[in-house]
Amino acid sequence: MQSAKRLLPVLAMGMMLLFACQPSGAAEPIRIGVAGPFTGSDASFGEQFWRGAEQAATDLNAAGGVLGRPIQLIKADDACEPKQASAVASRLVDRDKVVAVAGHFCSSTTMTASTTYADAGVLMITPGSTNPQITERQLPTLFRMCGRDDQQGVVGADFVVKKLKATHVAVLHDKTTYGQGLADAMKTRLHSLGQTEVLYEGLTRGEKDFNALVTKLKSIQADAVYFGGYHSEAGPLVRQMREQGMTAPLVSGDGIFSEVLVVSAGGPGFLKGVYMTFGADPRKIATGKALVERFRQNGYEPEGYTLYSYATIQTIAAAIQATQSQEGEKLAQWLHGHPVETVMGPKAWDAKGDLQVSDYVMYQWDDKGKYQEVE
Amino acid sequence: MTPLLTVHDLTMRFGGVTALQAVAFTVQQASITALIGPNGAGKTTVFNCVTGFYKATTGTICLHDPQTGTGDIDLLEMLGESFRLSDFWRPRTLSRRLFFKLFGGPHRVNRAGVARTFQNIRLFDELTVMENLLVAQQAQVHGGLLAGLLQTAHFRRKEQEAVVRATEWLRFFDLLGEANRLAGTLPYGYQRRLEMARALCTRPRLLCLDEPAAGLNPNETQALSQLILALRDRFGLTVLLIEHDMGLVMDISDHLVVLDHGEVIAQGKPAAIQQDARVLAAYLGTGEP
Amino acid sequence: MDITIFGQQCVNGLVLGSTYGLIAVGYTMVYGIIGMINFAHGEIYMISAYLTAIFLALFTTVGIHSLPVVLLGVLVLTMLFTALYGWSVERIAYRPLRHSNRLAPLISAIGISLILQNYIRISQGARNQGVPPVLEGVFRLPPDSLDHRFVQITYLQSLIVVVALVSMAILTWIIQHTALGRACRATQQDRIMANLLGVNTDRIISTVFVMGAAMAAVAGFLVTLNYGSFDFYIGFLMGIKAFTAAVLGGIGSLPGAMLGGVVLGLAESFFAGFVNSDYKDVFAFSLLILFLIFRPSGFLGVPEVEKV
Amino acid sequence: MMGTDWRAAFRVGGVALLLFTPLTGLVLAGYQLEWHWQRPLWLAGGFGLGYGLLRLVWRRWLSGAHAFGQRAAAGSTTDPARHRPLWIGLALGVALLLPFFLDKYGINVATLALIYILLGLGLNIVVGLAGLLDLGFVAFYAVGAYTYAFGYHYFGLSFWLALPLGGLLAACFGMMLGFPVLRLHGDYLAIVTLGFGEIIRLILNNWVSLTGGPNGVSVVFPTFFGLEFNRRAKQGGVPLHEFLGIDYSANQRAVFLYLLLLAVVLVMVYVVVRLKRMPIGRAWEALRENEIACRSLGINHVTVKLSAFGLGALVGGMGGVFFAASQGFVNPTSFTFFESAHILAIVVLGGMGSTTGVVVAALLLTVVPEMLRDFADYRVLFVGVAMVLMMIWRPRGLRQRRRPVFQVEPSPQPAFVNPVKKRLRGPGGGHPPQWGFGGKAPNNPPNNRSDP
Repeated sequence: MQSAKRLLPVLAMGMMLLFACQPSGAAEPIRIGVAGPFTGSDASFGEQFWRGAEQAATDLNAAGGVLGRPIQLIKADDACEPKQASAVASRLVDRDKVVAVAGHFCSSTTMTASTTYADAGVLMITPGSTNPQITERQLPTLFRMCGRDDQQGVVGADFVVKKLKATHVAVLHDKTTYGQGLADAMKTRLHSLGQTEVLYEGLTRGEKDFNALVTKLKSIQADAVYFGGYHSEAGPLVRQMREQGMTAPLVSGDGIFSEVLVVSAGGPGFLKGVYMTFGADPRKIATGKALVERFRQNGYEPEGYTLYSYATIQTIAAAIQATQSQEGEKLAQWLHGHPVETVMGPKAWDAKGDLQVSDYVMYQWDDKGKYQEVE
Repeated sequence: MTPLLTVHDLTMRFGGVTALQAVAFTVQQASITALIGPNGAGKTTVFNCVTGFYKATTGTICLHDPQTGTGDIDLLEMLGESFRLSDFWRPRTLSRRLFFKLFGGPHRVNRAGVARTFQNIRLFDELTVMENLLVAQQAQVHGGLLAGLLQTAHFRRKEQEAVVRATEWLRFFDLLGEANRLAGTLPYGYQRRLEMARALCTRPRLLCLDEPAAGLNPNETQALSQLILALRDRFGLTVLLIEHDMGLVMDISDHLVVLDHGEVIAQGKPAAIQQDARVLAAYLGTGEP
Repeated sequence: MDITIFGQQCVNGLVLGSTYGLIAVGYTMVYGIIGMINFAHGEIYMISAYLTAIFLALFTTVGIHSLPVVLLGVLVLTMLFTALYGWSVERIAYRPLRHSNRLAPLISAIGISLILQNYIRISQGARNQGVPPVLEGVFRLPPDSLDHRFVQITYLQSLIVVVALVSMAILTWIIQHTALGRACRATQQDRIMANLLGVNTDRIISTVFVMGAAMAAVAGFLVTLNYGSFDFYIGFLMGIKAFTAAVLGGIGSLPGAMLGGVVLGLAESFFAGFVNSDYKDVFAFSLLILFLIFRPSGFLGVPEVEKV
Repeated sequence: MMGTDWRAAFRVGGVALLLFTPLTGLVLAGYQLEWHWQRPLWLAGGFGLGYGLLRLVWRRWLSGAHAFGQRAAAGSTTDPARHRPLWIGLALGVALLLPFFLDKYGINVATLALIYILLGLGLNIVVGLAGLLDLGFVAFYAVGAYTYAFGYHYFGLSFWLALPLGGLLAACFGMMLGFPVLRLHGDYLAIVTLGFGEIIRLILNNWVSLTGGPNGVSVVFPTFFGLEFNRRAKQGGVPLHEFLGIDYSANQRAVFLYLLLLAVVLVMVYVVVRLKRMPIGRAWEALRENEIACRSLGINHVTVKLSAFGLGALVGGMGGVFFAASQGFVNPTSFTFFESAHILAIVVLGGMGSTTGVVVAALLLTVVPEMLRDFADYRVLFVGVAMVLMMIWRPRGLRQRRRPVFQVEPSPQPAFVNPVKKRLRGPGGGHPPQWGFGGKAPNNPPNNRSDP
């Protein structure tokens, strides 16, 4: 009993010491929000986001951090719902006091959340939202690490018309902000090339059976199919096309840029004749190779947006380092004027916050489940 | 003697089954009429037709106004009859039919002055006894939405009147002490009385009781017969009832209608019915092979 | 219009409808016996898709390659484990709420479906999963058409239709002709009375959940093999569609569920194929609403007689 | 006793092991498997142990709770209603002062909670009072939100006009849907409403030329009598902060919206509380209890149901307008079936028909998931677990609906009204007879609400 009484103050002292020590032990970290769909139907893209950002933070911290302070990432889940996005955005700004945000993923959530960040003057770089409208609003602190759908659509349409020599092009989309934006860009470009699409329709996200649509494609004798959407629908779609004996090429955008497409199509055998647009493969750029190896050692294939979000964190860190500032407006000003060397090569932005150089190229899948650039 | 209700040539078919075949009878003003008959004779079907829950296949059900002697109300029309070709050059009939098609139903029959109770008691269990009675006065109180929200004087007066009327009926049925209990928690006998009180709160001219004595003990049945008589004698109510308790029926009825296999086999004064050979046969079987 | 296109859309609809029907059985049985909508049923189907892939991979890892053995083994294992999930859902979300108001189990079932979805997302990852192609091959009519003018059905698709019909027949036979089925029907008619007559109604209700889950497992197995891929989110949409099918067919009726499924599948296929796939789902739901207004009891359901 | 507990725990652990082994122990990686044999063991052990402990604690608590319950019951006879004004006042004070102590995130969450309170109140009329199971309430919410969005986008409609208009339009939609389908009962109605909710969402998503499809529509923030909440006003307008001569802060607009919403919610709470004591509210509840009896009492079930449906939709529509205003952007992903389920969960969790319950449940279901944000990955899982546990713990919801009490004794003897005098001129007319069915009724005091 006596000993217990004596122990108590000692214990309390110890606890207080522990708490007191914690902040002074390391420099105040620089907080960066990572916002994306970590739950819900698009969680697979959120996973790519997080992996990339996490790796970037680890690497930067290992190299001594930014301004001598470590980077701390805050994970913010928006489940790809606009409502949650605006809640999460104000939480990042007000509670977590982040310096910058890497995110969001879905174009609709980026639209909602960006006003909050712009209001608070927080730098926001989206690694994956490609809908043109986002930067058309000219928010001063908003940047993109990826291209725009209209750029992608141009590359896609040119490819379909000039390389594939298709004359009956069917344009499909998945009725999401992203997919439909892409399909619209494709359609516009097709028209300016003097072609009219033979079909323009949407399919339902989350479904797996597109046989009826495929039969319809067959009946109108489409000789190329353009699909704006994600791999979870593109996979079954191309499989069912092949199963019904349709050999027409399927062309799509960055949403299917993932080896998961092999799994979602149910085998690599169905992927012959599938094309997609994406930035020049970051895994091939010299600076990225070592990083890719590191990812693979940890048992993770860095695809899709993984390296984009890595580059986003790098960019944010570079801007902070260069300006010695944590004010979003200053960071943004600097980014508008200076190129940044990232894992995906040098990147520079125009006045709207779009990348100055669109580096979309066409990739082709083979029946082994691999893809490479089309010459 | 003035008739209050005339049922004429009432036929009801469910699919291929004829439940009622040309049933006809009259209920006199301020009388007690009993519908009797063996199980499955079609008594409840007649009830459901009269109170508007079933739409009779053919026939007429007419409610007379004893005060004026005119202005008979066709209860069947209120349920929404199907359109006929001839309606289309008679806009008046057409619009009437359309109106009842859209807004008709048993509730219209009730508003015309016919109230009923149910064989298996149907109270609003989660509402208090008082609320049960207030719901029954809905059609009369029915203040505007705004009046209720702002609690205007008019609205409060109307509510108070409804409460007072409910209170009187509760007193009549000796339920005053239970006013704020949930109806579902009342003992069985109380529930029967509450259901009658609720029906009476709609201010009916014809009260239809479906086996009011079912499940009551002899004492309670005795008291019930006194109550029904009092309704007739003191308030001039007309009562139509279905009952299996022959003692009760013979004691209080002025007029009996005997149904068997969907047809009226006899009607008349209780004493006459007791002697009727066909009624005896229906109840006891003919005994002949 | 080309007759082969029409024929092909019929096949598409039939196949899709058969899967709807298999899942709809679970809804219709549970509804029939306890009068409640089992909102977690779609997730049970999703679980079965994962189990199928896992067991398929397991068999390959263990080194069993004989196709019939693998398929049968995977099917049986999937049905067993999915049934266990169905049983657990009943124990957790329904039995404790047996005597409360009607909506409480609805909410707990929605809770369960959130749990199952996220449990799978956390344990198996959010990415798309799949199975390698098995049983490839196709029947074509005419068999040697060169110009794409043919009607075809793959082996797997025909398997879906056949298995759906057979399992429906077995289930109907169980309900109609066995002691278990009799107990089910008795429980459906009057639970209290069945209980008084010595039927263990709790067990019957459990059994119904188990049977429904097993049928969902059959669907999950076939659909997974046929489409090759799935993710943790497939249960939601499939659940709503199958539920629609159950209502169309007359909720509470087993053959009705199958019929409703096929009708819905055909309607969707024809609408998507000949009208517009954008509005396919709008059409399906409008069909549902119109049907409910004009014939609430569905194709084969018994019309509810209003007892006064 | 202990023995059975641990046997049960063992059984639960065994079942859990079976359940978890294939799905957590074997993880798919492409077409291969990864083995995590320790995961199911931990999980099953945890479940078994947890269940056993829970049972033990439960038994302890239950035996103690008996005495506790009696004490509580004895205490409650001192009339719980006495402290009610105090509580309401306190809650009101907190609600009013809240925005001045919170940051913008806090206010946003509070605003969202208020929107859900509003939606909960609306659905409570339909489900809790009228007993019509509506699984597509989100449709009316969407109608409200899009009314404001379209109104602003196409006609330059202001928030102040959109608010009543959105409500009325939603009510019209409710009536339009209601008229044909309200003759259906119970679950069929639920299914039709579910279908309707989905149809509205799908049309909003597909009709791109009108609705912008998935791209959605931007919405302008409401003004305060023409004064804007921006740092710099558009085209000659005057921003509020300049007008008042105070510094600009991004919080101002959030606070403004919060207070406005609070006012609307308070009005709605009053309306709902009043409705329950009005003829129409009683008719709703009667209809929920027994539709046939209602019809036999002269109540037109279709119009009564329609009124409930319409009023519920009206409130839902207003919630939608506020939602659009607070988000600044609407697109169809905000109006999925899950949203309907969420609102329904609020109503059921709150205790059907209870206004206080709805308010508490809406707060719980909005604030708790936000607090769980730190658990990012497990957040929705926890929400699901909470829903199931809450239902098991309190299947009838947090609060039971309180019934109004009527004073009937002493009755105003002289002011006696003949119950039937309006239509009948019978003989009698004096006091009704005092005799009842044999046996004297237990003479409960009139304000004794109910005993079980």
